[in-house]
Amino acid sequence: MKLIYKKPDAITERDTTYCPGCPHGIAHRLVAELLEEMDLVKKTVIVWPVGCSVFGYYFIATDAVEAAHGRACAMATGIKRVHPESFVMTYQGDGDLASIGIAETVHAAARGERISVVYINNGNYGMTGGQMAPTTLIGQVTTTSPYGRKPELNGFPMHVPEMLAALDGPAYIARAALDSPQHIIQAKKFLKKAFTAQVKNLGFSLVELVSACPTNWKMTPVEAMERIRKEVLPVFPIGEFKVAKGVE
Amino acid sequence: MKLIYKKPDAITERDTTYCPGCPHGIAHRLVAELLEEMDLVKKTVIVWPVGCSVFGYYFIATDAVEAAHGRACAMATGIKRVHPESFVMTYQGDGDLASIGIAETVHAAARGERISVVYINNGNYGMTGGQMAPTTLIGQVTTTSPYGRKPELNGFPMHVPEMLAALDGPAYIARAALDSPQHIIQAKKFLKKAFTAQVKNLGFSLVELVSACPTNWKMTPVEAMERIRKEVLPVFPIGEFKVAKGVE
Amino acid sequence: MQKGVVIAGFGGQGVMLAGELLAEAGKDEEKFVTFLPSYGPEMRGGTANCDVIISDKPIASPVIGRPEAAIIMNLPSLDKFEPLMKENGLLILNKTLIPREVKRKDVRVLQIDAQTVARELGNEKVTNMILLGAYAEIEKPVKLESLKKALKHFLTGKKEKLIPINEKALEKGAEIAREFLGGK
Amino acid sequence: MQKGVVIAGFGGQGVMLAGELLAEAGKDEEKFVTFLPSYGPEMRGGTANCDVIISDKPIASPVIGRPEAAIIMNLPSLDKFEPLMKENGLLILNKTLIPREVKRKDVRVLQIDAQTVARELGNEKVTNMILLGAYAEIEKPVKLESLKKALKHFLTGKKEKLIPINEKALEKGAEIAREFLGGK
Amino acid sequence: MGEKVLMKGAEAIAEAAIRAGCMAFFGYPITPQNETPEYFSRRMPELGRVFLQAESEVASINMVYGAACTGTRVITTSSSPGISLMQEGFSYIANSNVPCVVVNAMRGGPGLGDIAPAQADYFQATKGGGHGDYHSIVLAPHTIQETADLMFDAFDLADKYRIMVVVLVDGLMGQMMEPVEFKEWVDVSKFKTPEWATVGQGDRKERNIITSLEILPEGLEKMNLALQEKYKKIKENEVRLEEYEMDDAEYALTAFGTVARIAKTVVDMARADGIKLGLIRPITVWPFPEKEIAKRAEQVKFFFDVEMNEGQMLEDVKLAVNGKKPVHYYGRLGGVVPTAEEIYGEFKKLLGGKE
Amino acid sequence: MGEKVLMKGAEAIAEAAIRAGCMAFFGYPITPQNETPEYFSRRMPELGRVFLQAESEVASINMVYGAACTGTRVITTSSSPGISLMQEGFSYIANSNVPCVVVNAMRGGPGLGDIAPAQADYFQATKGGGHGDYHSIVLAPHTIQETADLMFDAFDLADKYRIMVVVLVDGLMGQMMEPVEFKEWVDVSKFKTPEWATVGQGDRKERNIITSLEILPEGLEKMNLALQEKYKKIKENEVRLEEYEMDDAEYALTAFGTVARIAKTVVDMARADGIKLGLIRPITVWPFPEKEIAKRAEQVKFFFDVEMNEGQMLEDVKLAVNGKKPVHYYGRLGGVVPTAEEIYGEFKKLLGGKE
Amino acid sequence: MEKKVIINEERCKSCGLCVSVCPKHVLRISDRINSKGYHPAELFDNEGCISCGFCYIICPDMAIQEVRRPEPVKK
Amino acid sequence: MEKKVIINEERCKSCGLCVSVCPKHVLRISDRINSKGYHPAELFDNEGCISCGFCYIICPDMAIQEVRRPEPVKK
Ligand SMILES: Cc1ncc(C[n+]2csc(CCOP(=O)(O)OP(=O)(O)O)c2C)c(N)n1
Ligand SMILES: Cc1ncc(C[n+]2csc(CCOP(=O)(O)OP(=O)(O)O)c2C)c(N)n1
Ligand code: SF4
Ligand code: SF4
Ligand code: SF4
Ligand code: SF4
Ligand code: SF4
Ligand code: SF4
Ligand SMILES: [Mg+2]
Ligand SMILES: [Mg+2]
Repeated sequence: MKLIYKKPDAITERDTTYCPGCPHGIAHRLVAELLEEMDLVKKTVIVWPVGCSVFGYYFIATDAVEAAHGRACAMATGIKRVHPESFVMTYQGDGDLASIGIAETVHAAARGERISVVYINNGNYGMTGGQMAPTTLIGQVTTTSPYGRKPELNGFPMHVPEMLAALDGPAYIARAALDSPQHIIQAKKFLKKAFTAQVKNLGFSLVELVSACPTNWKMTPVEAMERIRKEVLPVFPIGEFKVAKGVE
Repeated sequence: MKLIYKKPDAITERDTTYCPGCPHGIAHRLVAELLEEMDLVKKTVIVWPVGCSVFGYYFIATDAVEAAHGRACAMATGIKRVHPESFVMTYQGDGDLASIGIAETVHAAARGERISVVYINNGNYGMTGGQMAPTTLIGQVTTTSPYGRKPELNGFPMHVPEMLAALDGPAYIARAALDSPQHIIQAKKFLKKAFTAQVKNLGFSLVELVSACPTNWKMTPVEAMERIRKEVLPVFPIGEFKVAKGVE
Repeated sequence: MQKGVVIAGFGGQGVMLAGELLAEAGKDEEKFVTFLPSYGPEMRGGTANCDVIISDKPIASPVIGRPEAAIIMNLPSLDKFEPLMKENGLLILNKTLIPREVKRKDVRVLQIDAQTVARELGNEKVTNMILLGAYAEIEKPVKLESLKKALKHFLTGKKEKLIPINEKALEKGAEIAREFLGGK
Repeated sequence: MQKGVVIAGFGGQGVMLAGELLAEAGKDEEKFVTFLPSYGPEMRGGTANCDVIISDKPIASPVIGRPEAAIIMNLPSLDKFEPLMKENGLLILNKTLIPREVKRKDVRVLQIDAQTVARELGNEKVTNMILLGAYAEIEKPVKLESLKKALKHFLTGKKEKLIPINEKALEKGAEIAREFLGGK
Repeated sequence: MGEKVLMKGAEAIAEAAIRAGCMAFFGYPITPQNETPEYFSRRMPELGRVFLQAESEVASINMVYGAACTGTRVITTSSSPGISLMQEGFSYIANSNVPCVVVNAMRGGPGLGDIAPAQADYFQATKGGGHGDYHSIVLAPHTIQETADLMFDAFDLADKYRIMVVVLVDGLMGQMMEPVEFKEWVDVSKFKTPEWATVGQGDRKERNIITSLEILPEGLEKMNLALQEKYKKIKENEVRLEEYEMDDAEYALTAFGTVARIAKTVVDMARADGIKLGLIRPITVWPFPEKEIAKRAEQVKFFFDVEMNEGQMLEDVKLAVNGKKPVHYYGRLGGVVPTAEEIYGEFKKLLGGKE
Repeated sequence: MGEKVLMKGAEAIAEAAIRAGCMAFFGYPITPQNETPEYFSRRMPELGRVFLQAESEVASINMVYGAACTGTRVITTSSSPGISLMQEGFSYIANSNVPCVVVNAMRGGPGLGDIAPAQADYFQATKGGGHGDYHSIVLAPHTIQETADLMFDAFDLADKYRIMVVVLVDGLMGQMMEPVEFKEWVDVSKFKTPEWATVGQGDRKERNIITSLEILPEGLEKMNLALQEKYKKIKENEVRLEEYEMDDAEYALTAFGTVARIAKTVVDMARADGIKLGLIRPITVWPFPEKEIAKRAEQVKFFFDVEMNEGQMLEDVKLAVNGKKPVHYYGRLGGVVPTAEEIYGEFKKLLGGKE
Repeated sequence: MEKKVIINEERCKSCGLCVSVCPKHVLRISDRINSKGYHPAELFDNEGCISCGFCYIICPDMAIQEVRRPEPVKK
Repeated sequence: MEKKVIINEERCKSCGLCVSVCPKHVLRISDRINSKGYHPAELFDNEGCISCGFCYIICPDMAIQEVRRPEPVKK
């Protein structure tokens, strides 16, 4: 029999700390597979800020640093500038990147910083118990929007890739989803382009991965994946928003 | 003889602290005129953050608070939320708004905060002696880009209105220029729409005013105005990027 | 009188509810009470436990370093708390999920196949109440009645209909405890 | 020997250059020197001044609270520093921009129509050097020669060609000072 | 007062603040105090008051700063790392003389640390973690009841002195449930916009400007002296402490917050053994009860300071004692809460021999 | 050493750092130290090193944190409000045990204050303005020459202890020009990536993880104890101070930085009058020269602490003196620099009568 | 026949995602219980599995350790 | 005739912007010097001024205090 798929070696033996069915694990596997396939594992430093994936360094076997909440892009900038040979990426939640860390994100993008950002949009703050995030949908109930997110009070869901695409620094900006095998396969392709952008020194790259938080959404994992398709993707459509020449 | 123009009363008798020919004064006058024309002077709180215009409250006669560098939109949010009857605006430089304050700006915009932002793009940090700003043009020499801004090191000039236009919260977003009487007249029209957006409770509004810094550009005021036309406006074109219904 | 108990298990096993219920019952009896939840090192999907103290006097620390009693609902929790138990302390175990025996010889152990019993009662989710009922019966920090009364605080609205089965579970636990005490 | 002087005027009048030149000359003479610039309350377009101290011994504070000498290039600076002058201190004024008389009677005053003199020399911008030359001649913190030598530090590249006129201005100032001293 | 309810400290803080007339909350989630913003998010809209989740702690404190400039009762709550991000804002607020309340539910540090209770932000809170010479009033309750009560005082003091009041608790106080009885609601319909507030000039004769800027050193020195004058007044009038079994004490424990409640048990244990131990518990850690401790320095043989940090309040105790008596110290770090037995054991070691 | 050049303190800092092997600068402009980043922006690219103007101070310190994780000599420089924004980052860096250098050219506060020299960030720098129990080594030079020299030590100490070193100067030191002679260039070609650095695993056997997170309180306590162990070692080995005319002194001035240089003149004035005054000048304000001051407490009649703040180092002096002798204090606020005459006048008041 | 899908039962958290995406419906949640209290997924019809890998692709816990395909029989 | 353009000479900073935008070239920088050392702008040809207000609009220092237009003579 031919081996078609196999847990990548860059994924450690340690059990993840994620809730059952949490797509964080899927994103981890995609990253690990790509680092292996692109022969980057030994060159990589991953910046893990706070969020459910704060312990990510236990699961993906590369050098790693842990950033303060929201500051992953700044920390990655610091590493990459003094050590341009390293492959430097961040793995950030939507609270981390889009709320407290938006300044660092926008500026790393505007500078065209040679880093790659994996951005997990699960529509809330998973780790701290399901508070509203900038990506929370209108009407969605969270622990800090108990009456549903209201645009007149909380504004509208934030579209980070669309916003960053208005800048000149990024080489690759895209959004993918983790809800189905088809979308996950596509997500991997997008991530590969993002990593390629850095390897080829083309500029900043970011892939938003539309994810789920079954625990705080109070759904089964299967229901959560369905919600992505039915409710989230219409607001956060999959697509590539910026593709520099050379990112193939 | 008929009086056509007259220094607005909302401009105090105090001499400004600006360098000769600095357009900050022009922007002040436009704001003061509009506040008078729209009968807002007595309802207004202006948030003045740090920058050459840090003493703005000496020149425009309204209630005022002084914000920490970059935090004007947050402070304005605090005021407006607890005192929605007040007309709350910020007056920010490009260092203040686009660099250190970009998070507060993006989020006030995303929330559709009912505040109006006057954003002075003079391509550098005037107050601190002419350092590079996010808006500094490629090749431009500043005290921290002594060899000219290089995209591979410092990234590209940041287009704030274009970026914010990708959000759903703003009701009015535009860019005008202060280099000529014609453009200044247009700038006033844009500002009026921005203020109207707040008065009509439609959402966040921002007008970028392309300005000059003759002192740090090391030019005469007249040369500086010419540079705006020749070099700056091609990179930062005048226009309206978002106009909600009801902002007329 | 001061009684402290640690309740520990997976998130989702009703550890916190059991603890809060006990605390609420203590409060209703006008005692001093503290309830202190703590979530394991794994933020998500890991173990959770809480410390409940019920006392006649003001309570100094709500932290139970060395438990005199513990309700243990899964194996990792047993691994964690067994060595911490005070001598002669009481360990009430959810045998269904704890395949191993207790190693210490200087503690009292009551093993209940609680999850099975709960399933038999009609709802696996009341496992916690069976164990809590047993604990209350043995250590008597509060009356069983107070626990039942306190259920009304927590099971409101749609959940109100769950009160009877929870009451039954508390009673069932107490019954098992009485057998255990009798059997000694 | 310790000599301190305040140089004050509008931004753009060459206040800082005059101060730095003096400090550089002091350094070249192997003296202890401090130069401390300060910008007025108005960040922009306001007044600027600097404190220069030249000494045989280490200098404690580079701040001159009460000047023993001051080169004053505009009216607001006179308003500011006149009351602060030490008794018998030396005020050297740029008369061209200072329409009023000095009120204090306990200070020495040298008024020079420096801007006019500078214009006559061929460049209004050397006003500062005329005043500095006068100061150096009277108080002798450094030799005039050292000032001239130090010019080379500052006027390099395209500005090198300005050295002669600056030297001339220093000399002219010294000359005026000698007249003043003689006239006393 | 009403009925006793069993409540998490983090929620009791919110409920008490609301009853005390807090009209606006701006903040950002962080463990171990998420229940506070969450509670506000439910209750404030019901009351027509403001709840806003800010984009960060930096934004939160500047929103608070803005709201405070209107004279509105306003609060933010956070935990250690979040509080560190607010330091610039604290400094601005101090020199602007605007009132607000900040709760810090301290957790283990430094850095990300853990989410367990700690007291290692004492220096930050009392000496000024931000730049410049400033102080906030810092209240350190030791039970949930006291926390709920002090929330009222926090707002009153803030308004009285136009100052920031910090309620310094820890993760344990935030997460623990205890029965609590709330004071009566403050009648917010009686609140008036103060004369100094910046809400638009309206009919006021002069316009108001709130600023921490004064570019002339002499002017800024005056502002600083005015601040110091205010601090002096607060030191004279607002020091609070609890002395437990101190009347005849030969030894004094010093502790605040969570450790203080444990220390009470230690005192009881010692008394049961016939040892005359007492406890001095500062309730205001700034202003610190210097005089009171100095007085006790005449009486006791030594002080024994216990904290969940590396000895921070210890310095204030030493400064107050000023060498008159020995001051010993015991502490646990990183979120470990000492037990009464442990502290008593350490105390007995100090007594010598016996243990 | 080379030739003497007349240089602004702010530029001397940059030049000295560069010679000391600083490979990267990340920072954000702020008066009164803009000349430092500006100088770096000219020189670093020439040397193939990194200069990056960050979007804010929050970003700066986190860039520094990142670069420090690679074991690269890295610096940021700022002034009071900017430093306040870095407090969370400082705390993370402390518990991550990575080396870096930070310069704070203090200005008048609190809040926006002014751009004049001040020393009111002493507490922030020495007691930890961020959360948690941590310290940085804090160097307080008093001349530009000393500043230039200490920049070398700053980087060496940072690397030796894997710690943040703060160079605490003020606006006056930043803006003033004095002649300065620089030490020889450090040979950066000899720098090696340390074993612990996170630059990609490469051939290393184990991968490296740099984190300040340890979710188990017991584990975090261990991390804290390791930190405290390090601090102890530093306290034992790295205390530096200058004693000026202290051998036979009957009175001791205590002062740091700018005030200390003025204090030297005060000592000279007193000596000229036949009064035996000396000066104790801590060069490391953390670790503070406690023992040395305690020793002098046996000798002098009283201490007279002078600062440009409301009495911050004063507390450390008092803690060291521990009640043995009176400690008096005089200070100016908000950016006002006291003169030697003024300080001497105050001192003579303390002597009694005569003035 | 060798199993086409190898499941590490100790890693499985019983989330059911693999079951939900299997186009051939040959996966299910088993009755067994692992040490963390989860009922791991199992391949109950090896024959029916087409080795598409969807289960692997969506498994968030890398519990689907391997997926294999029978070598095509040479004609 | 009354001046069409009233310049507050004390406020003027001699920037020359008004001069540069005047379509009729009736403004210039004067020889006078104000208390801050600036040579204020002046309207040297009141007649020629068309009261367009450009000078007012661009003056950053509100030194152009007023601009007036002669009332049209009724026919
Ligand atoms: C300065 C600071 N503020 C707040 C927190 C608390 N905190 C930790 S993670 C987090 C948000 C996590 O949400 P997200 O980034 O969306 O990641 P997720 O858990 O959803 O994957 C917050 C608010 C913190 N650690 N530090
Ligand atoms: C936290 C903080 N960082 C830096 C500064 C210093 N600073 C004051 S204003 C300013 C930038 C001003 O530039 P801009 O906002 O563009 O205004 P302009 O002066 O150009 O009008 C800076 C960096 C500060 N006051 N506070
Ligand atoms: S809380 Fe949500 S995001 Fe976090 S691990 Fe659980 S499911 Fe995933
Ligand atoms: S420095 Fe530039 S922006 Fe500032 S007042 Fe002068 S010209 Fe205007
Ligand atoms: S490989 Fe495909 S067919 Fe086989 S079990 Fe997995 S999902 Fe089902
Ligand atoms: S997807 Fe993975 S974790 Fe989920 S049930 Fe299937 S094998 Fe188990
Ligand atoms: S109003 Fe018009 S024409 Fe008259 S002076 Fe001004 S710019 Fe010139
Ligand atoms: S534009 Fe105004 S300030 Fe400039 S020269 Fe004309 S009148 Fe004077
Ligand atoms: Mg999230
Ligand atoms: Mg600017």
